[in-house]
Amino acid sequence: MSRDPIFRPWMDQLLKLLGAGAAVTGLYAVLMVYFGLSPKTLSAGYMPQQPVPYSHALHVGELGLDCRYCHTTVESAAFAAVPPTQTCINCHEKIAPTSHKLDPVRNSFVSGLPVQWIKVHDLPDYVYFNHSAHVTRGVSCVECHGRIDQMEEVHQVKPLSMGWCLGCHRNPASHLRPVDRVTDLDWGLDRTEEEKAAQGNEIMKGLGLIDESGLPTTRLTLLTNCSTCHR
Amino acid sequence: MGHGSTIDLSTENRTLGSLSGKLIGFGAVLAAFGLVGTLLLGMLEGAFDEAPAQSHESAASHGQSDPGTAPSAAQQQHPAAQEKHHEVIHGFVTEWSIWHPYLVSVCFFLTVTLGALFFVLTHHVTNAGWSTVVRRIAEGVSRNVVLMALILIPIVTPGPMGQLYKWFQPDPSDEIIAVKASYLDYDWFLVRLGCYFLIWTILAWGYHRSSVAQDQDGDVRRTSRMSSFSPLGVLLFALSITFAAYDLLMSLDAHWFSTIFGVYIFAGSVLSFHALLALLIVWLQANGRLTRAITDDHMQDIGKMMFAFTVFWAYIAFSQYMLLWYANIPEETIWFLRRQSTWMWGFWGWMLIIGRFFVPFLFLMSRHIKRKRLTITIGALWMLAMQWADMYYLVMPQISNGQQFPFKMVDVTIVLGMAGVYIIGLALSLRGHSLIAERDPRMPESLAFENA
Amino acid sequence: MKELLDKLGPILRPEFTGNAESPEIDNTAYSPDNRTPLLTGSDDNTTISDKVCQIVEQKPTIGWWMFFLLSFSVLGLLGVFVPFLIFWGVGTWGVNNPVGWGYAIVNFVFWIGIGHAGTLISAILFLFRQKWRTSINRAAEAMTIFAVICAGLFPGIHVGRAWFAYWMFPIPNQMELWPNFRSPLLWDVFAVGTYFTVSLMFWYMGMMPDLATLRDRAKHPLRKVVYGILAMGWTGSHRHWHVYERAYLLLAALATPLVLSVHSVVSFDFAVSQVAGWHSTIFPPYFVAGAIFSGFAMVMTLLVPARQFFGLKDVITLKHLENMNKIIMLTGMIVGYSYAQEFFIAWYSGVNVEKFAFINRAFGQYAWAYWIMVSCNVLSPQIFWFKKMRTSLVVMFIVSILVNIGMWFERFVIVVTSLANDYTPSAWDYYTPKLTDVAIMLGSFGLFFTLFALFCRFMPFVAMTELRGVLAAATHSTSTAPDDTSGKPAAGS
Amino acid sequence: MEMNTEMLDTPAVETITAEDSVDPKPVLMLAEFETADLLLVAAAQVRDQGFRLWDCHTPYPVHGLDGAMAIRPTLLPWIVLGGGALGFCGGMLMQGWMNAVDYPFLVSGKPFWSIPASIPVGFEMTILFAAIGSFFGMLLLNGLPRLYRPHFRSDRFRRATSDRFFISIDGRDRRFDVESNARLLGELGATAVEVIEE
Repeated sequence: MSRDPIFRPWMDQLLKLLGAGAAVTGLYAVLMVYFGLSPKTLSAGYMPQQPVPYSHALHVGELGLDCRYCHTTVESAAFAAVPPTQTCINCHEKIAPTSHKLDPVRNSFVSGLPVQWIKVHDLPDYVYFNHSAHVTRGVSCVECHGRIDQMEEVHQVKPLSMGWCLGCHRNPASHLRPVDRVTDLDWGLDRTEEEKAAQGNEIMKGLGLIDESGLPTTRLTLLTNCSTCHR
Repeated sequence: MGHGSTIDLSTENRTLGSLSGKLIGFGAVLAAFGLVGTLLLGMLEGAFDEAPAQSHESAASHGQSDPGTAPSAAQQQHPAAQEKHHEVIHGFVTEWSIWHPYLVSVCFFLTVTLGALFFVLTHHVTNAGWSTVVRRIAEGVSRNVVLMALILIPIVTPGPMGQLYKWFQPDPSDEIIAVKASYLDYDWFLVRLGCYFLIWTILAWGYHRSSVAQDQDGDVRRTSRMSSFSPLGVLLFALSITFAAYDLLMSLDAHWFSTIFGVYIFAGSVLSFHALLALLIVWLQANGRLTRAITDDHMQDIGKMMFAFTVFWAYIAFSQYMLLWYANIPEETIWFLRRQSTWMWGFWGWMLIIGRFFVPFLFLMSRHIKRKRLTITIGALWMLAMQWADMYYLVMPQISNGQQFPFKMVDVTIVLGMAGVYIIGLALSLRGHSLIAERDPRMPESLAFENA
Repeated sequence: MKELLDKLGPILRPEFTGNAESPEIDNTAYSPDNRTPLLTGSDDNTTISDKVCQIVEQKPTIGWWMFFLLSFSVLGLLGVFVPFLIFWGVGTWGVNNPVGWGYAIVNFVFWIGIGHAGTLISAILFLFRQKWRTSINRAAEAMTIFAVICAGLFPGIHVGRAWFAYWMFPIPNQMELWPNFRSPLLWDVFAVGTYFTVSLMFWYMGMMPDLATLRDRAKHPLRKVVYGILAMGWTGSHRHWHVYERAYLLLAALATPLVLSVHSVVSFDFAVSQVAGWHSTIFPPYFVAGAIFSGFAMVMTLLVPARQFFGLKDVITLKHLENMNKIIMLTGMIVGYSYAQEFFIAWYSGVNVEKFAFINRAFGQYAWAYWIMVSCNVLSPQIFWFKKMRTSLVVMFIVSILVNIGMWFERFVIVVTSLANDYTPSAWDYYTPKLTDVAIMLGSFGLFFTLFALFCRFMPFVAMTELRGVLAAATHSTSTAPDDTSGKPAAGS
Repeated sequence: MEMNTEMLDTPAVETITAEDSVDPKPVLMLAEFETADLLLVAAAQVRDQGFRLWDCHTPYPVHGLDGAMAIRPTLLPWIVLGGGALGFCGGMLMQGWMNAVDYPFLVSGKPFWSIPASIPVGFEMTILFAAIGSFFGMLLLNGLPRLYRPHFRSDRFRRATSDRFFISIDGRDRRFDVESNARLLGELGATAVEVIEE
């Protein structure tokens, strides 16, 4: 007595292919999640359109304004203040007083309501980041924000992910510079890695992160403590 | 392979017979050797010198410790002082006496004996079939509880009690012992021990007697009766072994407590009995007893039980260590810290971890090991040695807060001597009747047992 | 529900084809010299297949639909309240400042505990050659899987940000951060994950030959395809059986320490802490015994009606139920032993907070919960000392429900009383669950029973293969064996 | 085929041919037996005839068939042992590397790498990998999963998973021969003999 088998011989070959396909798909999905959902992909390059086409390249790069002229609280507070409209008006009362591009600024000055700038470098609420703690210890603006002085429009360069933060917190030496050079975004670009490390180590000694013999101190371990950033 | 139910028990050499005399003789020699050795070596090692007076210590503690401060708090605040006057501040640290190795030895043989009792009870609870051929041997071993009661008597006299158990004469300033004074009370302690031994004796002798009587009358109702009483027996056994473990071993450090302690002693007890059972079977069969009734298949099951209880012991021991280690509460961790305070005690702990778990775990995994007489003998001897090492680990570090490793030759001679006495007890218990529960209704099933 | 079923029986139950509905036969008589047969009735390999497969092959009855729809609508609570919880956060729960662990962890531990009976039956009883497991292991294993699914729900949602649940696993990520392996909560992830995986493999492997039976009996093309895929091409080849049996034995040997470890690890969540009433060294074996206790009770709750409903009274006989009752009684007493040890040692320790924790449990604000726990868990199984009670369906069903309740309250008592009255009296507060707590708990029961209803409907409810082995062993002694190589003796069946 | 008188009881050989096959060749011979006992005797005979690629099919594992078929012990325990060892070492190394090397951070005063705290996860990984080795090792050694088997062309063979016992001889066996094999199996008590052609 015969019966008709519901599956055919060739389907077993298909089964092998399906198995291999499932394995590949699984791997693909994992890699997609790992790379696709990473802040490197999702956040870096973020460039919202601002209400005013303010050019850092012009103001900082060409005209040579210091960062701290506008972001006044950066050395003393956790938050790097976005300048009030008055700061803009200081110059733009005289310079380009009729430019339509500056309409929102003048409107703001008249009405007293702030310009609706859009925050580019936005950390999650559970991250405690203190600008003054970094800036006054020799971490330059450029380390996190990139060459703002060359940007027509500000965009996020670094991923600002936790792993990226840790990269520096674990091994700060080559990211440090003399405190008075912090806002010079084009300073020391020609230094070699060895020079950076040597210079950084001296600064770390000064900060008490490593001792005279170059061994890490307890202070250094605090840089990677959970509660340093998650308070 | 299959041997079917074809073994005719009547052709089997199934009484101890002349072996009983040999066993008694060997036991007597061993006991005498142990006694003489203990006396001689004890003399040499100063074991019988006047024990350090308890009164001296309590007087010292009177003078030095502030009655207003709880001792544990004092430890916390003055680690240096604790180091220097540990015997003063700890209400639970003793000096070496001959009774310490004696207690180790008593506990070793007592746990093995209780394991036998548990074996008998549990095989009635579960109506087990495979074990019927070996149950009589377990019944014989379990009757030795009476002997163990006799051996224990010297310890519970006031002198040795004072040297072993600090709660016997606590420092008046010891508030922790004062809290539990109503439990750790000498009279009450004696009453409790009496109850435990009464329970054990009634169970062991009752089951043995009923089983032997069945050899004569073949009454299957005996099996029913034993079976229906066994759940209550297990209940009584569980409670009595737990509190016996608290009383005899845990209260050596009257400050320390662990809810799993009774289970820990139970695990080692059942494990070591299965080792002794395997040894007895190998020895009996080497002397031509029960050579066909007990097969490789039965040995394999005994080996499996050894394996299972090896894992169970490790599980219980790990649970206790892990929970105390993790929570890191001083009054609890002191017990283990004491056992890690010198490298020798640290080594002893590792020896238990490796020797009592990893080695037998790997060794007993293979079925061939469990079935071969030589290998199972090695395994069983090893497990018994480890049970002794475990009891040693529970008792001896109490001496001088674990600061010394108090090994003396009498540790060995006492065990040997007691083993001699124990063997005599075994011979008396096993002789005069069959070594196998001849007319047990499950005998055919057990004889035909095949370990798939 | 049982009485209702009895009344509506003829309408609700399947109509049994082939062999009529099995009668209730008392095979629990104890006789030391003659082991009573496990299976009553006169089934052979053919009728066993018919009997078990017809549950799956028949059209679903009204009774099944009612049970399924009722469970499914309760499951709907999860559909409503889990999104609600995720949207609004755990503030919608009743947890407050001292009692930071509430229903979520209580339900988690409860369901994990329920999930212990299946693997115990399938693995430990297998190793102990307890053949009575064969009639009940399939349903119990299925129940294990579903209970672990219910348990897994709670850690997933209890942290509030459910979409970050993957943080529990050691997956490389942009935070360059790894889980903290020194935390017992992470051990839970590994223990429960392993337990689920191994139980699933064990269950599926046991089902493969039975799925092949269903495949070979299937009439409908869809069934042919689905069971054909699920059976994986099983032909009953003995070369396959040879490897299969070894694999099954090894899985059982692996699952045995695993089942002990899982609830031990769950107990570590509590016992490694310094919270009075939680930090007790007996917790691991005590939790394991409690888990087996509650798991068996749940198996009983499910099987007593199911065997009536599906006409399996001569497959899942009174003897099976009696044996389970004995285990319920044994584990109940181990639990009682642990309660007693905790109380004694709390007093013996001389530690005031320990003493307070236990006196507070028994006589404090939550005394009502404590005494529900004690009376359900310790007292109610004592009725099983009497054989008449052990073999009474009504009594065992009621006791099983009581034990389920009692074991839920055990977790409630442990979690809540110790936290509500901790070291800081000024912070003490009373814990009251809110609607979300209760709804999600009920929803998890809906999930459990829905999955179980689907299992009854689509999977072989009883391990037919193993029953055939038991039948072969039972009948073998009477048949004339051709040579010595065949089979095990009749003993033990 | 013509049968002599002493084989009158022997069932006729039925040939089952796949409809879609161009050049049908016998790939499998199936013989049905009523009981496990008959199968055991028959299997021992088939073994003694020197067949290699043959098998028994039973609705439950029949004890004694291992011997009757001369099946050698399986490799599976070694796969499981390997899985367990891999799981244990992998689990321990994973914890040590992740918590003590790659990102050491201090939690509740525990050492970065502490053995007691690593045991639960190490244990679970041991069991997990050993169990995976057992399950997938079984599938691997048995060449499963398969969707199609020539056996499934036989209607009788449906009962192999319920209440009948079969011996199958693979067409690739060097002693495979439709006539002589069918006669042998018939003499051994087969109630039906079928040849599957593809």
